[in-house]
Amino acid sequence: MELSTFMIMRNELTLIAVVLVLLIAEIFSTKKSQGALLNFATLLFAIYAAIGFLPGSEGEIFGGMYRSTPLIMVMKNVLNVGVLVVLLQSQGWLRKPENENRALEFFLLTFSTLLGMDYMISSGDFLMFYLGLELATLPIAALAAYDVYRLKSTEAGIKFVLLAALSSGILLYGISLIYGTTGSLYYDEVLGNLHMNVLQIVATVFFISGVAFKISLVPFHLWTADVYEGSPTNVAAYLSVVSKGASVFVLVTLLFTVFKEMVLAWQPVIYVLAILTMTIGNLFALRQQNLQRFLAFSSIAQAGFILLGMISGTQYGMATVIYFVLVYVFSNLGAFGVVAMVKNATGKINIDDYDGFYQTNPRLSLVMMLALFSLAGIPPVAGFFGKFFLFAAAAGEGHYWLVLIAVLNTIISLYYYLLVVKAMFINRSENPIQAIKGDGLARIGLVISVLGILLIGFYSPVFDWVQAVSFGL
Amino acid sequence: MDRLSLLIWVPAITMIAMTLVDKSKVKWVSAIGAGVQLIQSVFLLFAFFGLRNGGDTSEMLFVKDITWYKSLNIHYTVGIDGVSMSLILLTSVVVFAGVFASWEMKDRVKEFFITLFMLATGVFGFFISTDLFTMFLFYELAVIPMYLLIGIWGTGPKEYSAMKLTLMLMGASAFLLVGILGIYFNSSPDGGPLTFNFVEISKITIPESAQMFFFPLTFVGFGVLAALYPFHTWSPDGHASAPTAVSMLHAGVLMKLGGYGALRIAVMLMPAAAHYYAPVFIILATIGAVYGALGAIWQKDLKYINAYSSVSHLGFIIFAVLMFNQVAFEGAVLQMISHGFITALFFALIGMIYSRTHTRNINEMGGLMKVMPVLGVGYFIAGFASLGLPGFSAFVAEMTIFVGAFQNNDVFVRTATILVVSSIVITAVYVLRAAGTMLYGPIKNKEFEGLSDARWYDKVAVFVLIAVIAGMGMFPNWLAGMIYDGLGPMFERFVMN
Amino acid sequence: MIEGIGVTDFIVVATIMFFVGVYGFIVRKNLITILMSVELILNSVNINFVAFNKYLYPDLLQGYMISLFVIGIAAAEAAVAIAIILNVYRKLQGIDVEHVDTMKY
Amino acid sequence: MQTNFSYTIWIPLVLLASFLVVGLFGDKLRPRLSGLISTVVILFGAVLSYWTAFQYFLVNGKADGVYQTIVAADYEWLRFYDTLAIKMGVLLDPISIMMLVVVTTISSMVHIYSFGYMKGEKGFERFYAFLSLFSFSMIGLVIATNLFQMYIFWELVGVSSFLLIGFYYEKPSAVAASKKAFIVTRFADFGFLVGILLLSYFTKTFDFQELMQPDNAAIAEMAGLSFMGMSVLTLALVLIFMGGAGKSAMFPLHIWLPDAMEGPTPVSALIHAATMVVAGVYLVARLFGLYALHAPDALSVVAAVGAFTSLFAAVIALTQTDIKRVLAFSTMSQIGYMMLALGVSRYGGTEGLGYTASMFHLFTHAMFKGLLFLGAGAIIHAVHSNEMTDMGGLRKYLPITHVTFLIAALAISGIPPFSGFFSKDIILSAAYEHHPVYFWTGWAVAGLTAFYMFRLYFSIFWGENREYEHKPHEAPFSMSFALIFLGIMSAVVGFIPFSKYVSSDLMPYETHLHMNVAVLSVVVAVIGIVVAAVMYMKPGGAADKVVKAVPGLYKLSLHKFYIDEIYLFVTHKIIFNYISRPIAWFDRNVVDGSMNGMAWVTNKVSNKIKGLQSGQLQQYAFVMIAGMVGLALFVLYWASR
Repeated sequence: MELSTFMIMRNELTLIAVVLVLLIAEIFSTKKSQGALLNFATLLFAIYAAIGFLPGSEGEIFGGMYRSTPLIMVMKNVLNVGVLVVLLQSQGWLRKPENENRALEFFLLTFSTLLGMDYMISSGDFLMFYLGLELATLPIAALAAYDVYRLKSTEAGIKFVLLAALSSGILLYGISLIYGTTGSLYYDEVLGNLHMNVLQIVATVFFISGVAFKISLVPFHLWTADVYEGSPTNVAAYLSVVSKGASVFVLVTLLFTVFKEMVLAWQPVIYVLAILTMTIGNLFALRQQNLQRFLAFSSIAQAGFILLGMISGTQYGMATVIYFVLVYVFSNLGAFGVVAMVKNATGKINIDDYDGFYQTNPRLSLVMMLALFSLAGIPPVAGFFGKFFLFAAAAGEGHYWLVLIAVLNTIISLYYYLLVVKAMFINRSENPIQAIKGDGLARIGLVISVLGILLIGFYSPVFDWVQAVSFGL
Repeated sequence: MDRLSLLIWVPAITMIAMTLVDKSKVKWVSAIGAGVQLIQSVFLLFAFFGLRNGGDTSEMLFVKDITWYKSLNIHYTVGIDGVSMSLILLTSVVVFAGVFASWEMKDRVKEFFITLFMLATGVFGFFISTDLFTMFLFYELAVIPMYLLIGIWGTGPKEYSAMKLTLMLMGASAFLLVGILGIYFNSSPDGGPLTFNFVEISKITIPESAQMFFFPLTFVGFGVLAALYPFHTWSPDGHASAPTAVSMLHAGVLMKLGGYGALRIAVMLMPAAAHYYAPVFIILATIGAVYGALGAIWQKDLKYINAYSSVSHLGFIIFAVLMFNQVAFEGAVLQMISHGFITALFFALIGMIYSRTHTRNINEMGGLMKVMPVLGVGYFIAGFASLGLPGFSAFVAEMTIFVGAFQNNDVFVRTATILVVSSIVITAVYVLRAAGTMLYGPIKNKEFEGLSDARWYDKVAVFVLIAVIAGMGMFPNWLAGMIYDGLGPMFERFVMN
Repeated sequence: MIEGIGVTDFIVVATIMFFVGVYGFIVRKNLITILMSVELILNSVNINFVAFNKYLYPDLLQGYMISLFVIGIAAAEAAVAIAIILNVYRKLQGIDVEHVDTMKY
Repeated sequence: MQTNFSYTIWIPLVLLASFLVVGLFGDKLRPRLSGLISTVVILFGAVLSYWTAFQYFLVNGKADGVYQTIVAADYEWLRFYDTLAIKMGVLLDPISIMMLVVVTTISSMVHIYSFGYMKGEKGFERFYAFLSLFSFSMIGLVIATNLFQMYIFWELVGVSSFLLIGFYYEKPSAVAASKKAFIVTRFADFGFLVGILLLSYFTKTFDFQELMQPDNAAIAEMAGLSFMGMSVLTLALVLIFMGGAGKSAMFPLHIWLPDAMEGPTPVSALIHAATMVVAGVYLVARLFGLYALHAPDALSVVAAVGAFTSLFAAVIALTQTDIKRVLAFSTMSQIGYMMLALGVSRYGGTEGLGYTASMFHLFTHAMFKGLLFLGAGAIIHAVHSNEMTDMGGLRKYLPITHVTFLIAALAISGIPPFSGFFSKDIILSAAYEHHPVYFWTGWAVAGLTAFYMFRLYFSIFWGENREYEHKPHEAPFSMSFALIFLGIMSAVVGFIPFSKYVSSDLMPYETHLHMNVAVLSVVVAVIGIVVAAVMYMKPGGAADKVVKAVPGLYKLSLHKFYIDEIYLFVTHKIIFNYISRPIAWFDRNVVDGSMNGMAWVTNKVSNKIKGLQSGQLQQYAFVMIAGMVGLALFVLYWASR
């Protein structure tokens, strides 16, 4: 193997290096140096994320099992940014006394899942894909059950791990049928052998179902709310943006490449899933009180909107999907960041608790409002552009009815986002949440989110950049 | 920076300036911002006439075009013609008056004015855009601050009203979004590049089948904002709960976005479907005009009276938009402007009266003319203007609409026209009933005897609005001519398509 | 290759196993049993892979390879799951799945 | 050489300026100064009008023996499209100049009179501002060059009337009356407006001169088009007449006029007797060419309405006790006369006798009715009551008022040589030539008029001598000056040879007294006066006995035939209660309810499906598997379609 091969896998290798360095560092760390270690880990990751933006090389290695393209690099960078923001936001939580000894575990587990996602995205055959997927899934179960003292956290862990296992069973079954009908696990070879026969259609549905679990599309979404609610807030944030984003990337790439010939099979599936996901997600979000659960359903509904871009099957459609995920990362992390900050400081998590939030924490409530508006798709924040482009992608292929259903759904979603805004700005409270002074890193995290929310929409080169690397059916 | 974008930048900079200054100075900053905007609009008007008289016959003036999103061919394109010019003037006057009408605001002043200017930014942006995407963006930008403005600073069942208003308007914009996308994807039937620029789109013919699907969506989408029956119910509650300046801006300006869009986008771009669906919407508009007026008779709350009156008068606009001739279109625009001023004046006065009497129920008031003559006279002027008295703007607008509507020699349309005309009689009934009960007669409530009349800032708001209403009513020809000429190129294509 | 038994037979068996696993997952109350049902599902997939490889594409080893990985990962999965199940036991003094429902609606 | 009449534009403009100055700065000026400004301005207007009349009628208004229609100014005010625009201008022809003279004369007198009458009232300057506004609007109306200008000022006089009726705004009855006046006339104007729109749609013009073109093809087309049994032109003209009927208080749109007496008395004199209420007559006269040449059916409507109203109002006037109301019904009756005269007239030469008659009567009526009202004002000023039952024997206290009132009463009763005799005589002779029914109606009304006028006269100035709380005193000079001036006018204007100046086709012609008609009418008038004298001159006359003899009729007349009650029933009971109120309810509950209902349903559904998220791991798994299988089946079905 030459050096250039390593360069192709640069991203993963660096990340592995980071993980190893941290493992070694932990051996030498004392209780006192724990804080410094966390800072060091964050810094390392930031450096790693920055390296990701350097121009990388394209190519395939391991006989095509692993490959790297500009598109894949873009996707990985999006995820890296998301993880970085999550890390920044989690510092306050990790430095709490009860997490003292295990703080670095969070980093290691997170990095492992990220590594898995990177492999999943870069995969060139189903074996690699499956390995990446599992690597990205199993540590999450551990993360979800991170708060070992809380029953809810444990419950989240058990629900996640068992259902994830079930879904990977389904996925594998789908893969096995594909293997049986095409004789290969390599994408390139599979591609030529898919012909829309019954087994392949069933396999496609199984495969999509398996991935849909990760994206939490209805009816594979049921774990989402419970797991988000039970997990530590920052883990829920991680789940909702990075894990979901990676799965969306994989789904869109695979549907547009491997399952190209199956378009007539997967389009109706996505169509139905989109409608179900948007509607059910919204209907459930309507009546939530717990903000983490609320954001869970909101993220389900958002996933439904993302499918609109996929359904178009055009290059533009793929670009809108990636772009929307990018926007969504910032918006959702903005919201989660505030929720996490409040929860860590006061333990309050219900919407009612936020009554009068603006009186005591004007800046945080502004961040929250911007994030929610972005999620709701209201101009001038980025979410508006993201949604508009998604809808345009679907409308461009003539799916006007679907778009109509989607926009009506945005109205429902607007309603519940406004409920939170109302609590913060309009309602008055006897004892509002006290003024919270978050730690510096968390604030940097929020600032990054806000900048993303505000600027991505107006700065059109971002979209052009995404579109340049996308492709259509 | 080009001239039109300044219209967005001035409110935006004012917003930033407001965040920086002390709470007590915020209203001065906003007054300066609104004043600069007003002066700017007037200069723009002169520049506009300068170019037109200089022989510049291009449809849009001061055009500035920046490519924004290449993939969807989205541009930031601004440009104005006579129609949008007149609406810009309307907006800047109403914003100016609105700032002075909310001079007594005490609660979270800074936030209030910032949100108010956000709304204004959206409206200005809407009127100068010639790109459907940016237009839609500004449209939503103008709608969403309403939620906060009503929810935070409103009165009565404000949360409910704010939510209803926001959801209904955003629901409308949902339809609109689909409509706009439909227009965009059909904007080049010959296979050329698609475009969001509605001036360009109006030059081609959108395939008829597409028109049939997208016209109702677009028209209803804009229509809801223009209180199209039966989607008007957000308006009474919303107006009743909103603080003064917000009611002014909302009824005065924001609702005109609906009329403007219905005319400029829905009807102009999809004439065939417009003709096809016209009877349905004419019936709805006629119902709106008469029903709103009849509904107003029974109301006791001043704001409800005015809200129903707005439903009625905006029914005129929608009606005129469906008459498909240049005079009626001109009348529609004139009515937008006229109603904008008049209803803003109404709401300003109602707010001022309410802040003194703490009631808006006309039956609890009486004889107020004696204690607050300036406000009383102002209310009467607003009332007379509203019922279409010559010398005030509404007369000009309504007559133009009627003359235009009468050009349709068709029994159905004519019957509808006569019904619409009849609503001006009903208008007289409720206007005089409200004004008479409230202002005339003996003073009913002893506590009202010591109330003060208008203060200087109240007078600024009231006098500015009365001046424009009377000015437009007495010398309508330049404005009407400007609008008529502005509609010319559009209308030519409308007839051809 | 085994005389008289075709690849379809394997698929049928695997599919039955898959759904038996699913059935077990859905009806058994004990968390460990549920975990075992998952193993059943994964093993049905393994049967599929191995049978396809053996019968249809005997020249390549992809099916075998993936089934090895599946077995490995299943083990890892079981490890994580059992760790969490232990935690559940500590909290609830039991591992009945029906009691793990504090979060709902 | 043609005189340049363009200065006439200043007549309305100075009045407008006076309104603006007094209206805007009146509260800063001394009240009397405001009054003075208005008065000087209206006198200036009167002088200009007289000069115009002199120039036009006596110097060079004629060309080849025909009066010219002169457009002294015409500015485009609002353009609709290239050929259709609203213009503002000055049209001079015999009737407009005559109206100018009438309006400025009466208005000047009222201005002067009000110095005394309104002295010390709160809102003195407001009163004068409104008077200026009214004068401006009325003049704008009479000099209109086109229908739309007329409509514009028509509305403006309506609003001035509203403002002046409601001048005592703290008095609920005045407020109600002003509202009623405005809304009823507004309703009538709705017809006017639709008529204008209809007319202009066909003719593409609002301009009077173009409309009157004898060879106007569009008019002919309209006359030929038939809609619901009449020609479109007739329809349009009847609608326009509806506007006129509203303003001129013709049956059944008359209900506002009696109530309008709530306004200050000078206002009643100016607006509700002499000028504004005859605007309807003027409107029909303005469009007389159209009515007479193309739509005789519409003219029949005018005649019928006029005749009926004159009789109807006269009957009501018999029993009213409020002196201003008696005069109000008398005004209605007299305007009915004018309408009748127009209705029976035809176009051209002596055929157009009715036209001349109507204008003549308008002119004389303005003088004597203005005088009557001002006299009534002087009486009310002295007695502080409107009720004639509170009066009696006032001739001793108010000599000037007495004499001038008598002159006016004689004039209105048609006793020679007072002015009313001459105008009434030609009206009756025109009616006589048209149809005997109209003639005998007119004749009967003449008798009734004489009766109720002298009933009024005798009750006030004769009858029983009362003790008054404050000793009644004669009005101040400003008031008596106006009385005397108008008294002289009422006595002499009848001698003006009107047909020399005003005719339907602008060509002067000669009229002569129609001897039979004159005798008949004088006889009936004298009978009326004698009967009134018998009943009311002495205290305890025969009045009560008559009332007892016909109680039903008396009651019907006293309650104005219950027309008000019918209106009240229709508006308040039917429109407000059974239309408006249900609409308000419907809007809140059905329309709004359905919008709220959508939200409610959404929430309900959300609540119903919450069981899906039961928290049970195994249910989740089941849903997943079921969903997957369902999707697979769906896609298989879909793909095999």
